[in-house]
Amino acid sequence: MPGADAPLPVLETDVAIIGSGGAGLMCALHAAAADPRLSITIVSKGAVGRSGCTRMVQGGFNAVLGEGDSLESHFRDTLEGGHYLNDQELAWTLVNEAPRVIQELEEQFGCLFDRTATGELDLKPFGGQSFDRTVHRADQTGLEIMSRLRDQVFRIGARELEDWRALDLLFDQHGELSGLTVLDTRSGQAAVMLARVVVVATGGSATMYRIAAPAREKTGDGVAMCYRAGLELRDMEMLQFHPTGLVAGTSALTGTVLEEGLRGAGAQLRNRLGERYMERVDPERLERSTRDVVARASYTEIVEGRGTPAGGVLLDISHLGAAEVERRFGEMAARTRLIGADLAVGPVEVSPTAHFHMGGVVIDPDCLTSVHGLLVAGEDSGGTHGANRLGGNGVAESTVFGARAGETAAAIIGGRGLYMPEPELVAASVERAYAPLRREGGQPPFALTDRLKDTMWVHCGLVRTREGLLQAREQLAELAKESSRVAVAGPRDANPAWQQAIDLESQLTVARLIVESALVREESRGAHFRADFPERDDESWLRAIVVERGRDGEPELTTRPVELTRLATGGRMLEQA
Amino acid sequence: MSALQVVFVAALTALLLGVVLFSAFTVRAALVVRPTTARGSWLVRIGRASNRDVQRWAFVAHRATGVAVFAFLLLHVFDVALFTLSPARFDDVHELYGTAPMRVFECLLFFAILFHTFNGLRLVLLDVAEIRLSTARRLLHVAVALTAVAGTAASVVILKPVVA
Amino acid sequence: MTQPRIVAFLVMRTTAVVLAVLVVGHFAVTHLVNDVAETGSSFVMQRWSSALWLAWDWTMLAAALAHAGAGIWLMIDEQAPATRPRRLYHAALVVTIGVLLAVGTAALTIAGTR
Amino acid sequence: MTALAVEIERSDSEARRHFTVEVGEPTMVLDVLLALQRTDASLAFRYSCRVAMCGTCTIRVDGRPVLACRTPVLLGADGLLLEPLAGLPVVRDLIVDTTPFSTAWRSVEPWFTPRADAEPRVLAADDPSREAIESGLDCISCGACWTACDLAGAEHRFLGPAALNRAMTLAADARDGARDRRLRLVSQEGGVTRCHYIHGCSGACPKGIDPAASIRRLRRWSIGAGR
Repeated sequence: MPGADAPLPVLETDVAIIGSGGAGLMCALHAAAADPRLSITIVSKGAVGRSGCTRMVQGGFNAVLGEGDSLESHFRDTLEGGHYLNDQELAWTLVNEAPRVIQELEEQFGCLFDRTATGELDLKPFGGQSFDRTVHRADQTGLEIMSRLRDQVFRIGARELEDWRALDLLFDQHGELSGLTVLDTRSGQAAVMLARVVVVATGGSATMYRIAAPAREKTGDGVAMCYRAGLELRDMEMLQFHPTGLVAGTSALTGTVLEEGLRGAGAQLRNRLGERYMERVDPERLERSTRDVVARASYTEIVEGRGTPAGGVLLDISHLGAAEVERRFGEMAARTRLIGADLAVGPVEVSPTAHFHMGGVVIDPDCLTSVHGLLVAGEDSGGTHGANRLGGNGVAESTVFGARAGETAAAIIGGRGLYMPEPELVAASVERAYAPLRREGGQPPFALTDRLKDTMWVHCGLVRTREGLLQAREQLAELAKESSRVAVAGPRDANPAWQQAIDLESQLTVARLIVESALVREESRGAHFRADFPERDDESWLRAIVVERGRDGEPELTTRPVELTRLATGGRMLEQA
Repeated sequence: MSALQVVFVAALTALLLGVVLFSAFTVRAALVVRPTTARGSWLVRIGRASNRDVQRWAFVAHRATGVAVFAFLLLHVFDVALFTLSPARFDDVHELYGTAPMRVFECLLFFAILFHTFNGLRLVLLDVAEIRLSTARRLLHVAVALTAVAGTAASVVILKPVVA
Repeated sequence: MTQPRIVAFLVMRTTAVVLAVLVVGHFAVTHLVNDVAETGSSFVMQRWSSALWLAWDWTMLAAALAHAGAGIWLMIDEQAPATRPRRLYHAALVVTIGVLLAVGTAALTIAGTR
Repeated sequence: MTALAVEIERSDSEARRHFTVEVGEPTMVLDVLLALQRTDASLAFRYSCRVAMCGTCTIRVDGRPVLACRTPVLLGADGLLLEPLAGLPVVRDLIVDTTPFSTAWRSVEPWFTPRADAEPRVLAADDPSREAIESGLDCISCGACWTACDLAGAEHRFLGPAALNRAMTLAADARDGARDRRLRLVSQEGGVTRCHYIHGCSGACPKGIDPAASIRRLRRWSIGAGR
């Protein structure tokens, strides 16, 4: 491999931000605002500001801004929706800061959100909420937020490493964080980046499911990297399925989300027989129930044979009238027309789709982790949403915690120097990345990725059992073995197949942690449903499952009681100390 | 043919050649620099150009006709200026304008002027009013139609004396 | 200070409207109202005895040169890199336009004062 | 399933160019690429969101710049020709380097700058500037307009449709405080006087934006502001 054994180039920066979604860019902007002299580097596996999922947010951003709404109400909804598994301090931070972030996005960064004729923010209804509080711009809210953040990043002039992926966190001989290994995927050249502070904001890993919503980049790189570095992860079994992913045959359009606002606006779900099955499952909230409930109801219809031949259920909003659907949900209507349906005039086939990972790295409200100098923000972190995330809380999380990470980075940077990493760590990391290119005779990663997706969908999806999870464990072990034989022919520059081989490593790491955690949680809560333990059990399971890498390299799982610092499970607000 | 007439014809031929070359260059640029029409040779691409591309060809035609008219102006200023030197010499050259080939050239020139005018007025209209893409295309159709009608009518008038 | 390119744009558009009338009118008079064969020196002499026609022709000339000059300037900008040859092309353009304007103006002045 | 002939412009002249792929319905061009990658793992192309929001899968299909994820393959077509975007340097195969595009974008100073006024303004639903802003707001920076413009890629001093469209949305925004400066920026060489009404951009925009109209609007404002 040319150049691979030559000394690696070394880059230096004050703050290295991995990921350029909502969390990454907010972090860059807030770090620069806190201290304009900082050198900031954004490492982005895809196009800066145009990869990841914040940009794909259609629905909107939950924030307490309407008259009559209250922080307490949003907080209560978030915890009810999360089945009280949330880290209440994180959830409280989210709820508290969301209005300020909306204000910043609008007044400082120029986002144009929908407003009413009297100039009030147009707040739309979303699932699982006691109050309409979702700020939006038509059905392309994320696009507006990300485009404006991207423009602001032009202003601060941060160093942008576009199409560079982060490989591993690096430490010096005393265990001090010294930076990370990076790989320029355009040239195929690896490098060492020394950084005083590293912020991990790569997004989640739901792409490891057969039917999945997120962008290509989201393969759990950040979580896998942190796990390898020995950080604690929590709630890994909590992976959200969005109830309404498009069903489009073998097309990559399958799994893409038709947003929650549709259900908020009165869209109905029916099975093949024409039954509105949410009447059976949640007669009170119907389609506006939380995502876990609606997704599982649809899944049940499908697996019990009441779905469409293509394996979906029918979502219908045409009663609003074609013009109104066009106006409010135009992008999605256009998408459905591509596959021969039309949201504006009739029902569209949908299926639950893997969407968001509630689990992730354990952080505190300042995004600090157990490693000095390492911050985690956004979907890579765990705890904010508990066992189920509310629609509209995702983009809120990425921007709120991205901003906090930026401020924290500026605050702690004084205590950090540049430390030389252990050469063995660098060598091992680079070797791992180059391995698929250097091997001969193996297969490219595509078939393994497909098998991983099937395994996770079938055995660790919306409905789980002990037997299924054990099979998943076995199949993942086999896949891990085979993945060590993956070989990619072809050049090292701009080679997507090679990158997919590296992605697969991350996905397999995270998949294993999901399966192991799911095996431990013997109850059903939120996104995690065990057919063999179908009830929620607050008595024994108001606990977070925490996993970290043990000395032998195997995952070590422990449980930790959820601290009810602000709200008791009955819904009683606690006095704050 | 007088010496002056020879000079005039030579200059006009040279300018015409220049205009043809320039037009070919512009068309090529539109096809090769931005091959946004279809596969195949230039001719195939022009042939397959859909309604989406009409304004690209309008731009090419506007440029080509503009340069053509300016090229003629280069010559015309001098042949008219001859009048102040000597009306006789002016008449000597001007005789050519009445010949059949020159009349054909004049018809072509008028088509060029008409297209450049009507399309140019369309562009001015786009500048002063908010006009959508589809309307802009429709206005181009109008400009082309006006050019065709007015140009044909004028050609009949111009060619009548030599045809008759 | 208005940007020179905006000025050039405005010149382009104003002259365009003026020329639409003057050039088409000129062509109509010399080819349609009169046959082109009849527009010899006597026709020109008669026409240039009128101040109106002198003004018409000079305005047309000046507007056409301004219009063409601005247009070709832009074409040079687009085709040539912003270095020496480009400045040369611009200079050549200015000289050409200047010569044409001078010749045309001289002819009209002589004809008008004769 | 129908067999479809696909030709791909590769940067390595040795690499395989002609493929046949079985496609069902519905199939987008992106699905074709993903299928071909299984045949030839060295094929380079990019995509991210697959719902027309990231704007990274833009390529030329039969000469036209389109989003691969948003372009259905017509069954019965006599084959597809897939090429990288024009006017941008090719990295490999269908991947281009979008730096010229983003440099142009950056040079209009695309960031919102809040007005110095004490009270931040909000734009109500019927605020007149909202309509102007929204006409150009949903740009995804996909670069289709850049390729479709005869000027932008060939002549790098032209800022191109997308950057000028962005400048228009800011100049239209009553909340923005840098209007004069931005109008001056776009009035210089490479700015609003460069558009020749080819409308390639407006015809190519996958989001239905009319950048040519935005440029004209921006130019009117530049003239109005005496720039």
